[in-house]
Amino acid sequence: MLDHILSILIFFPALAAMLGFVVNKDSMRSYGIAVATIEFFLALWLWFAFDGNVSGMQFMEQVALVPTFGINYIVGVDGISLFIIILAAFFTMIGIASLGETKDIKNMIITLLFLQMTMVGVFAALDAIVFYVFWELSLVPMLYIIGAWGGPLRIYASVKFFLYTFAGSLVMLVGMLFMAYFYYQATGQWSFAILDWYRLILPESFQIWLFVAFFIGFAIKVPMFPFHTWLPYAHGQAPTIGSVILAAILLKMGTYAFIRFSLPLFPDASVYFMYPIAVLAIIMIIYTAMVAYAQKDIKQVVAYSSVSHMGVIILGTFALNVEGITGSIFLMIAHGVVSGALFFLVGVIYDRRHTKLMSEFGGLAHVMPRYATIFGLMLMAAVGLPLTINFVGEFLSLLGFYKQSHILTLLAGIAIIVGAIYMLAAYKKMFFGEVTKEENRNLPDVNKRELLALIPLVIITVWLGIYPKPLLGTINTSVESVVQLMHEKALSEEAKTRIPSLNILINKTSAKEAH
Amino acid sequence: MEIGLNHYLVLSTILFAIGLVGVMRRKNLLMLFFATEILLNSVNISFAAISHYYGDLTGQMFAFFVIAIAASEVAVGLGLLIVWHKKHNNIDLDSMSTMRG
Amino acid sequence: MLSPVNVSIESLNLMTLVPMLIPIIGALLIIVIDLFNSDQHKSLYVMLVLLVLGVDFVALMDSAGVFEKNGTVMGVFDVMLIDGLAILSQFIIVGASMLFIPLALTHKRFHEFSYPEFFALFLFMIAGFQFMVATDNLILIFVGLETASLALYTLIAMHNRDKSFEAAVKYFTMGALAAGFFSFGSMIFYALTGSVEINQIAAVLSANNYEDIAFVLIGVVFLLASLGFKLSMVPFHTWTPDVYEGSSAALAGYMSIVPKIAAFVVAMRLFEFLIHSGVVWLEVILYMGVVLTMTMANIWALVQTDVKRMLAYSSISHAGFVMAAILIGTTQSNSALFLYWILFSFTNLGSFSMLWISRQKNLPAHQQSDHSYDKFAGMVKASPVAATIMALFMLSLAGVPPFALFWGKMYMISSAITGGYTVLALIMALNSAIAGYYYLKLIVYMFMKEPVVEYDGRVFSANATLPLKTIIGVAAIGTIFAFLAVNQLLDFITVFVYNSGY
Amino acid sequence: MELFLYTALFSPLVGSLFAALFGASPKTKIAGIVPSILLGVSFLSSFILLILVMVTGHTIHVEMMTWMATGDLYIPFGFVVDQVSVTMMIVVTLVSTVVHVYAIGYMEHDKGFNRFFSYLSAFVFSMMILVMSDNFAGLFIGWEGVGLCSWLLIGFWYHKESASWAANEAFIMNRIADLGMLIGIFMIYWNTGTLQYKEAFAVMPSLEHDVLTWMGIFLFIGAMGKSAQFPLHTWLADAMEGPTPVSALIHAATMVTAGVYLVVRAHPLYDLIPNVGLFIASLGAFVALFAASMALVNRDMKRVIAYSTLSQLGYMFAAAGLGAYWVALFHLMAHAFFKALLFLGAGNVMHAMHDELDPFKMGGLRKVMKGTFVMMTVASVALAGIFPLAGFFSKDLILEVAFVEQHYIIYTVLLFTAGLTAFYSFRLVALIFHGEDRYKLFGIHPHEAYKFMLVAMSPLLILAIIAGSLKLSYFEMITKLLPIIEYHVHHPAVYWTMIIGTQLFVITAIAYAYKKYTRKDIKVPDGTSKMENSFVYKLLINQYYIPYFYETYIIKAYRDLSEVFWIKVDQKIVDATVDGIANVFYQTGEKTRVMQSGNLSTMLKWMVAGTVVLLSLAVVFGLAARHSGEIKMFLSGLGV
Repeated sequence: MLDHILSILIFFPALAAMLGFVVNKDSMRSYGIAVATIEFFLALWLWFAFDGNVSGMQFMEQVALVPTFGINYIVGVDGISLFIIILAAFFTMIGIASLGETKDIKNMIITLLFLQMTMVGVFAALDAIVFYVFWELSLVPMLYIIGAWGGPLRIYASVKFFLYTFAGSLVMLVGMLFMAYFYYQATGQWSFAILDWYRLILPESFQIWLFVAFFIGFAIKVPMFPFHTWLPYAHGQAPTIGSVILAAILLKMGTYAFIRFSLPLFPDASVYFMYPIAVLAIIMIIYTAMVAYAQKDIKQVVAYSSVSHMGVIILGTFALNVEGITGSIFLMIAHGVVSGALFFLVGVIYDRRHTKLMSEFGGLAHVMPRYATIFGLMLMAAVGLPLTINFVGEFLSLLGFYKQSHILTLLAGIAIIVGAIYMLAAYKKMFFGEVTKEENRNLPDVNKRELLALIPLVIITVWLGIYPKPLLGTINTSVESVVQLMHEKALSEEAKTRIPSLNILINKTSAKEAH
Repeated sequence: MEIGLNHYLVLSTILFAIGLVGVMRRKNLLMLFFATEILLNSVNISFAAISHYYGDLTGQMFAFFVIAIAASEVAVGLGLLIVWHKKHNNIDLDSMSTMRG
Repeated sequence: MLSPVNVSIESLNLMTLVPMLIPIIGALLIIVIDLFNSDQHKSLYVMLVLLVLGVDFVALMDSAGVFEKNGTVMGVFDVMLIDGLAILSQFIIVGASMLFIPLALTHKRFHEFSYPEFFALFLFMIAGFQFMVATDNLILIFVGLETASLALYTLIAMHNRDKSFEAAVKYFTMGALAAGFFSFGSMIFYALTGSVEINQIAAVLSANNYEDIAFVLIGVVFLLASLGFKLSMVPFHTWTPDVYEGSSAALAGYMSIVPKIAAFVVAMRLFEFLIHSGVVWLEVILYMGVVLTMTMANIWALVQTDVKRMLAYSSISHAGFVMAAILIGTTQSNSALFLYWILFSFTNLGSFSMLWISRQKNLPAHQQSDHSYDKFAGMVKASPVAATIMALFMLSLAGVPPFALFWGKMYMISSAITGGYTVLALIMALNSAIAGYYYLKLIVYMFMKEPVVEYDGRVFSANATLPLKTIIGVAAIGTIFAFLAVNQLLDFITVFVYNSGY
Repeated sequence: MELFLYTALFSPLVGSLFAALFGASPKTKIAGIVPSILLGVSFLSSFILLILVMVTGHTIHVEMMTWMATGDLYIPFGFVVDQVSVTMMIVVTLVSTVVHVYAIGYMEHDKGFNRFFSYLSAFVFSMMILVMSDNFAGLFIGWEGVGLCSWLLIGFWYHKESASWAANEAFIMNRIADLGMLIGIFMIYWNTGTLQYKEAFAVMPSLEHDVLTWMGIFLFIGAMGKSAQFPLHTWLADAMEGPTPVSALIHAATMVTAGVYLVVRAHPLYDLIPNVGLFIASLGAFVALFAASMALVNRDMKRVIAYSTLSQLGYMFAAAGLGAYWVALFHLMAHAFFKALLFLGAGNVMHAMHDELDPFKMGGLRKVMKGTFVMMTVASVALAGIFPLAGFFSKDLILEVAFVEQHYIIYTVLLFTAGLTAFYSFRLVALIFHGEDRYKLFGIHPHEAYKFMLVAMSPLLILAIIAGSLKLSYFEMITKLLPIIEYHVHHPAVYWTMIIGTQLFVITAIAYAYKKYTRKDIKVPDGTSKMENSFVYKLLINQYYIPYFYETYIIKAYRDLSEVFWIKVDQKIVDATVDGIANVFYQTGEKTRVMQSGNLSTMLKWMVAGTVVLLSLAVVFGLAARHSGEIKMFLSGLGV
């Protein structure tokens, strides 16, 4: 069973979703929780069986799909993708478990399970087309979640989300097809297997064009400035569960893809574009943080803060060294946990008051002390307080990038200031002061169902903040091989110096297995 | 003046142009059909002439087929025209614009 | 004094005619049956047609076997040309027709199906298209084209509504003009080369090194105009939306597939040798045509309020997309064309059939047209399964993987890249994004809007019967599980295209 | 020994968590008592460690576990007890134990009693991490941890707008500085390859001077935030919104001195870059004067003490900047004792006066609050630096340092500041405890604080008195780690002149303050007196208009810019562009759909038009092909 664990992880939720059509409406919640829990334990089993000392792909499976054209269903997992897969399973589980009173709950759960398939699929795929399939497919359930359960502007938001991402990824598809064509020219065979592509060394000019093509797809997904405007709408309109999954997992697809595709495939272009991207990342960090500060709606604050944090992830990725990339991967997980939790928290208050405007609140700390405490903790995690999960990632990302540019790191570091400004201001508006609105005086504190989702997140936030080693070690191993690969593939002198050599032997066997 | 191939071709082109203008200008469906007939028959002249010029029969064969097709077109076209006329009591092109956009 | 001609029966290779003869015989059979015993139920004719087409399909498989063994076969005074393209396109023509004809077995009674002539004409039309693709003789192409077209005009008109007459007249008139263009174009080539066979024309032209390039171009212009009309390339497309709107949804779906594949094959035969001989002008014009067709059709589709009309524009756009294959002109692109079209026929026929089963007999008072978007608002509440299937077709048309059309799109874009048309590849990709909007619009209406009028679920299957549902099921399955078949299809198509020299 | 280390470190955490358990339940004494006891335990352990370090001269170093490890980076949770950290541990645990016990009384009637102790103990834990860590990352954990606790505690009474505002201000200002610190840490890592103090400092001498300079500057920026140095000083005065025990512990004795600790800890670095040291010293001297001047006129008891703290921090930086690290540390310690005492005394007064802070509304309190009166007077004497109290030994030493190092400007400034210090301290004492009972006008009935609170304060009182006598033994211990530099004015005549002169100057200032503020006709100022309308007074009472400047030109500008970014840029430009692109397509569709007029005639015309266009293109192209040679010639004639 372990040989096929990835396929099981991918398709089990989809199968369960199909069967879910038969399940009675009233039992649907239990069914969803059961399925998601099984999936989560499968994911944990994957972690358990995963060998953290191996840098290459593990649990690889390969099935021919369109062999004539080099498309095969190849899945595998390494330290980079492992934890995001687990995170996806985890968030689906607590997401379903914490679903409140929702209309059409059956459709919602079925959609979520389909979404889970696509999420796990994206992170496990080792074939560009399979990756693309899941990447695009993930849009559909999300579209439905936003469009069917969202706020007043839900249709605009969902369509914008879909089309924007769709347009970007089509450009990416062109890039992928080009890449495959290069591979075909070089070897006489079509292949979309990423591990095959890794061995291809492209001339710098081609790298640059392809990098741009991939970049557009990824950047919209991340979303990077100036492609970010779909996100506030999507978050603003989506139901809580949608926002949570979107922030926690879907956005990570973009940053993950940078590490999976852009860096190892185009090392020279990565170096070439390092500064422009870093500048974009810094604009993302500071500009969106300022925009977040200007928001009136708490959910928009969290949404923009997401963009701001993604900037740090991008920066860490383009540090092009082990510290930075490891940091950015860790930050992906951290940001998933923290922003997911923040969206949950916003959902809690929305369920009670049906408004997200901060001016409607104030003094909630009196009324809902437990809620205020958890919110405060997550807020501190979001501003990157040490010993919370976010700090590890942010610290490493910035540390890594410092090697590349001092000034830019200094600018990016402003994140810790501006982040504190909008977060604290928002917290103050909502929780401090006297209770001014009569409606708020008798709000119930977080209930058991909500705690079920929040407590695990709190635990993870603190636990991984204090003891990130189990993750960092595994991530590190895989990242080292990526960096070494990049160094070896780099053509230009500058790239060779920018990307450090680690003098380790990368595990070539995994690449060979692809054939 | 000897009449050569070019003269036939020019005649044919002129007729074709007349047909085209007719197709564009006519608002009466029946007249429009006439214009299309002119189009097809202008081509027939050329085919016959070229066929003669090359001394093979292909062109004439083509011309025959064109004639045949023109005839069947007339059959179908007139059928449609009659039905339309029955329903609307006119055969004006401008009356046919319920579908647009 | 003509010298006697000795022609042996063997050298005529009459077997090449069999696939065309079968539907003709079938059509005659239907007429004969009607002659002796009218007032037969339409199901008899539907099944007869299906049978005939089935036989035709088997005959085609036979030809395919012959082609695989012996390669291209000429026959009947070298008029017939049975190469890979001919066989592949006939497969599509016959296959799509087989998917179409059961759609006649509707729940509501429609005028056209009560006439046996409808079925006879249908078979004649198929024969016409088959002739059109299985020859490189301009005369036969012309004859096939006109046979099919005339039959088609009649089929449209038989729907017996105001709009269908209007559609038929429009289609017919423009078709007549296009016929004029075609014959004029053929005439120019005949004048230039003394031949009406494409092979010969190509040979002669390259032998005299394209001396009269200006006249060649003029000839190309006329042929392009007439084929452009058939393929509904901008600006020769204007008939398409009106005709689709005027005809029944089922027939509209059919029209978006079968006549076009026939025209594509002709275009391939005509234009590719020109492009390969370095007629840059044609390349430029086709490039512009492709881009214009794709983009403008997409843009017009954006603003439609009727789903059928939207789908009409979408079909134009898809045709433009596929037209790129002829511009690129590599084996991969030509294979992509067939792959695309096969996958497209499943999806598009499926989506038109979805409109077909929701068709009421008469237009309800609150509706502007038969299939306005408003009608589908909130469909998921009334009939979730139908809505899901419709959404599936829309996603496939938009090119969302892993549904059928994605594979076609991907392969097509890849062929553009391989052929060196990178910018074109990008334009194609971005057009898919624009197209996403209007497909999405329908999904939005079905899944996210509240119903305008409270329907019960029956509205969306007003016209449904088991055969219709079966066809939709087949289309849906084909759409979803296309990825399993892509490899075989691709292998098969590539062999056929490659061995035909394209 | 590790046991003591861990006990010292983790007892406060346990205390904090214990109190947190009662976080949501109603106030219970136990939530205050247990953390206090645990802090006592922590203090005892620290004391044992101090003895150990003093006696044996050994230091203790443990690595508990790995925190982060990736690439070449390796950061453990490592702790070191050496002469410097043990000093800080003693100061921290002692003052916090006192403050905890005191707070049991002080916070008695507060709803958030349990919460308060949880935060306060958490603060102590963070502070312990800060001082005990053996690497910069660990230091940063503590650094941010104390920042968090400071935020929580300043904003403890969160229902007050001013409190939560002050909390946020403190946090954000500290964050600005933390960025500098973070960059400093990055520099250290990439230049030395490690963040462990020992190894990093070992490599530093071999680094380029520029690099070291920047490193020093960035680390110092971090220190400036925590220690509220100019221009990041405004938060400290506003932080007085927090409960008074918090002010005593965090904003007087411990957290604000973390900056000094950092400079002392990084002395191997600052030794290499004397220029930066001089800058630090100059800034310190400036802040000393600057803060003292603001304290002169302020009418908020706690703020006066806060400015005094700021001023004393300036002294410490002056010393540290001049290389006299041990002197800085010594003053830090002495200052912690008497300043905490002063604050706690002020807390008693506040309680007595029902949270009235304006000393002009008090007066004559010595009659009702004997104990507090004695303690605050002693603390003020110590602060003023009168022999033989603690301040005399530590502060005069700093003056000597400046003198010996021949930085006469710094010396002069510091000397002058000493006079100001004496003046404002006794202005406060005089206004509160002497003169008429002005409070009666406001109908307040003051009472002395609980006995146990006074008892709790007594260790500080004793230390404020005797700390100076520990100088020699302390010197002996600390110089095992810090550079041995004896600052002695070698000429006895000069030495004695300086000492006596300073003492006289200070005493004069005290006397003047007494004379001025014990008069019977002192009234609550109402803004009409001549002095209050003088420019200098206005400048000082408005804190040199710096908060105003920040409010108008930074905070407001930031807010406005944020609005602009959101509404003008994000919505009107970025998003509008995206929607604009979509709209272009849509509008094109709307505009051109008229092409499809539905009229057959038009359709036919389109077809013909298309053909004609193609034809003309073909003709042009054909002609061009036929005459390509001529065209080329024509074009070359045009010079194309």
